[in-house]
Amino acid sequence: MTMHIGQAARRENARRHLAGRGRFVSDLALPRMLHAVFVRSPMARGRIFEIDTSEASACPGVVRIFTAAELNARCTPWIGTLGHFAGMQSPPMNILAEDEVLWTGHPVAMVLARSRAEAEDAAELVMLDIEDAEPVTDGAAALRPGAPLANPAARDNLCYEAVLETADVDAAFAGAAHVVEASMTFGRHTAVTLEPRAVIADFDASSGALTVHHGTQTPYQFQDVYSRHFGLPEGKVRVIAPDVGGSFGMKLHVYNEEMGAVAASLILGRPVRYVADRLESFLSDIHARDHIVQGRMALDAEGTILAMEVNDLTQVGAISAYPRTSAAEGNQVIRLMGAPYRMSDYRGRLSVAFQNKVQTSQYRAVGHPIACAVTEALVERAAEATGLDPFEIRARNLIADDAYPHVSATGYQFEKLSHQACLAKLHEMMEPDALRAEHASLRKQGIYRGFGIASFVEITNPGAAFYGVGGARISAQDGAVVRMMPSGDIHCAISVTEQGQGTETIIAQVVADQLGVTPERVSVTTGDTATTPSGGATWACRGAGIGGETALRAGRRLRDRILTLAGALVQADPASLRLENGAVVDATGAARITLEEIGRIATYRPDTLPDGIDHSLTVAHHFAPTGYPFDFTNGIQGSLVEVDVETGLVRILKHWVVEDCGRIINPLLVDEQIRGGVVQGLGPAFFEECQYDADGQLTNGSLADYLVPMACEMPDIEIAHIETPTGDTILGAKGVGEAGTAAAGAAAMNAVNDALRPFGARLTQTPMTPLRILDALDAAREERTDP
Amino acid sequence: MKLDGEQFLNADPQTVWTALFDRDVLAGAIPGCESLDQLSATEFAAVVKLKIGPVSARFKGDVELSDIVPGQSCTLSGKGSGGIAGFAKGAAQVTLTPEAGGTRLCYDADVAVGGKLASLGNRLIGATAQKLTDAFFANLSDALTPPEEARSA
Amino acid sequence: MKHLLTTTVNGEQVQEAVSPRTSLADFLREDMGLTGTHLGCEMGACGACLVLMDGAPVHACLVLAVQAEGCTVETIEGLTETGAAADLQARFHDRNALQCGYCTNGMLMSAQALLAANPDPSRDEIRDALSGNYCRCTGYEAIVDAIAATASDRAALPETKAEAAE
Amino acid sequence: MKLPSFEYLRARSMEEAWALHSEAGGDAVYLSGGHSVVPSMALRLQAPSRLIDISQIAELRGVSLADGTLRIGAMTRHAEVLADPLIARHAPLLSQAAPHVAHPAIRNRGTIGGNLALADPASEFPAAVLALRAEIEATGPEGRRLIAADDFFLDLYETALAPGELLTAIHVPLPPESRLFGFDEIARRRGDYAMVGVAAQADVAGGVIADASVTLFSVGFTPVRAKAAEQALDGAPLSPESIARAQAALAQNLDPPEDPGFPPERRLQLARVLLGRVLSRMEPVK
Repeated sequence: MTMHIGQAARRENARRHLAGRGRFVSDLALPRMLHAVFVRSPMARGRIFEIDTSEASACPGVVRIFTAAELNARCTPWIGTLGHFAGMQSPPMNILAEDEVLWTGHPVAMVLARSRAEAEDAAELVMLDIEDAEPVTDGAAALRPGAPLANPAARDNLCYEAVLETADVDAAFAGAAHVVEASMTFGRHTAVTLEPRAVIADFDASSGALTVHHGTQTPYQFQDVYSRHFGLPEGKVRVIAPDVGGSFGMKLHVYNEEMGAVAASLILGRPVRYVADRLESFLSDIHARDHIVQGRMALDAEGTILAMEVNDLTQVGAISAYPRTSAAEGNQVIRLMGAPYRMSDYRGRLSVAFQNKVQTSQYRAVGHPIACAVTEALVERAAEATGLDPFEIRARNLIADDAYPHVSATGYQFEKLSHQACLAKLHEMMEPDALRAEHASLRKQGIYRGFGIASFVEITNPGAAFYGVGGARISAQDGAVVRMMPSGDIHCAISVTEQGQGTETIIAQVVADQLGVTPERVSVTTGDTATTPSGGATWACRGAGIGGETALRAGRRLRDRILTLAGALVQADPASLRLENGAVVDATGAARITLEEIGRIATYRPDTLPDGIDHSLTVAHHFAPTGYPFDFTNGIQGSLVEVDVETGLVRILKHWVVEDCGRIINPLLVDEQIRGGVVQGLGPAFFEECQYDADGQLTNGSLADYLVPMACEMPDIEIAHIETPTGDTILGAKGVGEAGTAAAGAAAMNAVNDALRPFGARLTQTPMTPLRILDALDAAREERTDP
Repeated sequence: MKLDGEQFLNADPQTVWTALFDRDVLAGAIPGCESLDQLSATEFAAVVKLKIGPVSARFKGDVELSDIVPGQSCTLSGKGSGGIAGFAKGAAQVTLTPEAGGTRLCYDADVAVGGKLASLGNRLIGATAQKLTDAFFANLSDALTPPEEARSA
Repeated sequence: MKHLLTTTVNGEQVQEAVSPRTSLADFLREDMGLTGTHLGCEMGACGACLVLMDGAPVHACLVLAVQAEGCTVETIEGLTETGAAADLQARFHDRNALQCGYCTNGMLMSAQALLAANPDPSRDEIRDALSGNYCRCTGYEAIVDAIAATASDRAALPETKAEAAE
Repeated sequence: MKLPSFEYLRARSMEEAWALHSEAGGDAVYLSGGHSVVPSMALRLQAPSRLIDISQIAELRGVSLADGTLRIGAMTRHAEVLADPLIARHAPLLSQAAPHVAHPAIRNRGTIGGNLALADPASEFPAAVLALRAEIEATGPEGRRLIAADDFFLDLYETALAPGELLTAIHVPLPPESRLFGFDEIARRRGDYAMVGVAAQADVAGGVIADASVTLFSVGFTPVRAKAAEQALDGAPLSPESIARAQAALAQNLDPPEDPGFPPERRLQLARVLLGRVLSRMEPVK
């Protein structure tokens, strides 16, 4: 029988998008719907004296203008801390700024009108009297004693700090033959989903029911948030996430504006729509990264890595995001350092600082690109210091493929990874010797090319160890309801959600194989708290590994139910039967009864079944990962670039990825997840940066000025796989969503530095802009002429 | 953003100094000034309308002279709110030095914009600030140049 | 004051009173219910709102509805109904050249215009034609592949060859 | 991001356009392609009370040859500039500049007249018409006048157009056979505003340069004629040495303003690099 797991099935739900039949929240219009526009602070830090809404209130179409006093009263504040981050602080956050504004873009008033245009007309006339104060923009300065407070409700500017260390770090450095160091800066960037954040909150006072159409990854989380913060019974809150125009972690955080839309709908009893425009997105969507890291690595004379030590300063905005916090990324950075390598000692220090900028939080590949870039820059320097080839030094230090289970120096438990096999495969794909020869000859013509590689470990399939242990109400389990229709067709309602990754497709493939049907006969419903069971949904690479396993187990329970029924109907031992090609077959492979016939009998003629037999063709199953706290995956990437040393422009010529995400359910979708992820790694490496001036003003807050990677600048990406299934589940699948993003920037930086090696120049800051490249070249020139 | 420059003015330092504190001269020198009300010897309330290419905004704010060393130096600062477009502020330290036939005016300015102007105007913020600063001191120079000389120049 | 706009949308003549400030994109989405035209930036930088206006792709967010007076406008819904881009849509589907689907409308419009003007584009020419179309999900390669495959398909069709020879 | 309210009027003739403009007392904007006006209004950076659509005025259309000049109507869209054979033959700098102007869909609507009237200092066409030594045809109630490109771009977004006057066409003198042309720009991404750009032409007969015309854009308040560089080229053979002298001379005409993102000295450095590349790759009309 054909197995559908492992097949490159196309996405059924892509057809709607290709026909222009997508259903995004931003497409939806409800009767009596009002449009919300927020009036925002133009300054990063200040005290509100007066908000004058009188002129604005008189504008045509305006229904209501809220300020903090009225709107905030409807909603309890939220606090972005986690219990397992000891000592962490974050002041409470409300929908609208009350006395203090904390970042440029902080909402201070909410205008509701019959159309977005009329709401914007009125917002222009809301008069703000805000006395500006000196903002805190530099995280390092913020942590010095006596620094002004970014958030006056906080004790100080230290949101969280942590140290992770083994016993013998200092001894390892003291006894090292080589110590290499790097100071690196990783710019702030943001998700820039093509569909901005969108919500329509619809409170029906007659029934007390709140329905929120919400472009989010995590509908169940928001059902809980809205229920608790607005004092509504959970059963009266329904969250529907239809098609979502990109998310990447950005659309699972709690934002002032969505909370505002719900509060306004509760007060007014009408649907309230808020769709961020692009300028608002830059000022309110979470930003990501913004790290300054000092790292060093100790090696023995043979080039064996002995130890690493890093300090990470994460700069997060004026509050910590809710409910996942803004400290989780730094926490992950210091734990993923050196992860691919055999290394016995390690010290990582993390400081998370408040500042008057947009809050940062989890975005695709949380912490991975930072840890990977620092580690791989150090490995590259170690290769130089020891005279080893970049492939050779990695071959010597990557954890051996037969050395599992392995516990990293930072305490992560790896079940089984395949670094060495990936390295060998990448070598075969890249042919580095040929590249080197070509580069040497091109250099004679003044053309500077370089390649770089970067190994990585990716965290996927997190259990409750991620957030649950810290007290956050973020589900670590997922649920599926699988049922057979009278026709024998299958339906699966599942808690993992779809933002285009292909969740629904892989769930159909998994369920199909359990029930012996083709995926075309399996329809899948996601994204609605009223019609699907509760679960964690799609984030941190849970869709395939946890969602897939949930579907598999639910499917097997339905299979068993069907076989029991079939056994009764065809007078056979259910254990001798199995499902194949839409029918029940016996040990000889002969079809005994079709699914359709079972469906017909169980639905329309249950009276013909033996007494007491369970004829319900619906099963529910919930699954939470057990065993390892996370399923780690691994891989390696290579990047080939050409640097124009006169202009600082870089052409990315080619990118390679070898990846091991365990059992591959759908290679077509896996490869495109990797490619998309790579581009989200290359974007921040070369282009993307939220630029702030010293006054805390975002100076490139539009799509004309914030440079996202576009088709002309991105390379073709060659992908290969090693498949090491996890033994923790039947399915064996791990996640793949973060893999591309995790190491693309690190490989690219090593490639740029390889190209610049003849000049002795080195980049240590992302994005690697033309200006930074020219500065690095000048610095190297000065160093040589001025010893 | 830091801007500095200097301008030779065809008048003695005392005349220049007096002009800097003269409402009419200031109103004529501030680019796009629609109104300037004197609140005290050193404080003014201003309405300024600026149109630079595709951007047009009306700012309401104040202009102030401080750090006064009579006849020699002062700080000329201003800030204005342009409503939803954002705000602009700046301070210029101005020093006057007598020179043959007139006065050398040196300025050292720091200007900033906020809100939408900051997030959208980055590409041309430097050029705009320079243009407006140049225009202010050129207008001041014109005001101090006797009309007949201006005509013959 | 509203203007009476007369225009042809997906082959149907429509007359609607529109406010001058209404963009073509908002007119199509809100007045015509053609929500396949997406808004990503409303300033001509992302390409999600491309429609064909008198046959050429334009940003519906940068065109006022009143400027479409007397024009023909085709949206993704129209292209789908006529089948004019069916092969391109099929190749996008085969190659998984879309994930969230929000950019897809614009990608198809750019691709359709490119292939009409240049039936045998190189990969660089395809990327150049997409230079104003932002996609956050795919990494672009699959989109380039899908367009290249459509070009090959069309070149292999005898009638297209004949047309090209004319 | 929705536009504020305004009055929209469609002018059928220039006379009607001027009248509608004058009636609005300075608070009207002409709308041709609308690709600068519409987004800036959507961003609420400007709110004119009246937009006058001039796209239906016949005199603004068409590309033609007459009396030794090429006349390009103001309503010629960027995509038409890119494809027009007369422009390719007689004003190749415009054809070379066009692919750098934003993206294909923008080029389908944006017009060359609108682009020149906006006078964005980072824009390609202003530099190209300056290098081509073109004349801008402006027409107002007082009549028609031709303004040398050198006298047209006055300051940041400021041109010699009088209020209400319409930019009706661009007149380009026909080049001699011996003329070489070069255009390029350095941009972060395809279609982005250039970090620096160069448009250049020169007559090279008998190996000697005459009549060099070198302009740079995205380096100041307006497109900038690099007159010292032109002088360094005129009378010299087109060689690495003369190019190096032209590069060195750039500083005499270029004084890029302060920019928080890109220091003036770096811009000058890039301008020199690009000038060297453009001059060494100049080509005759194909």
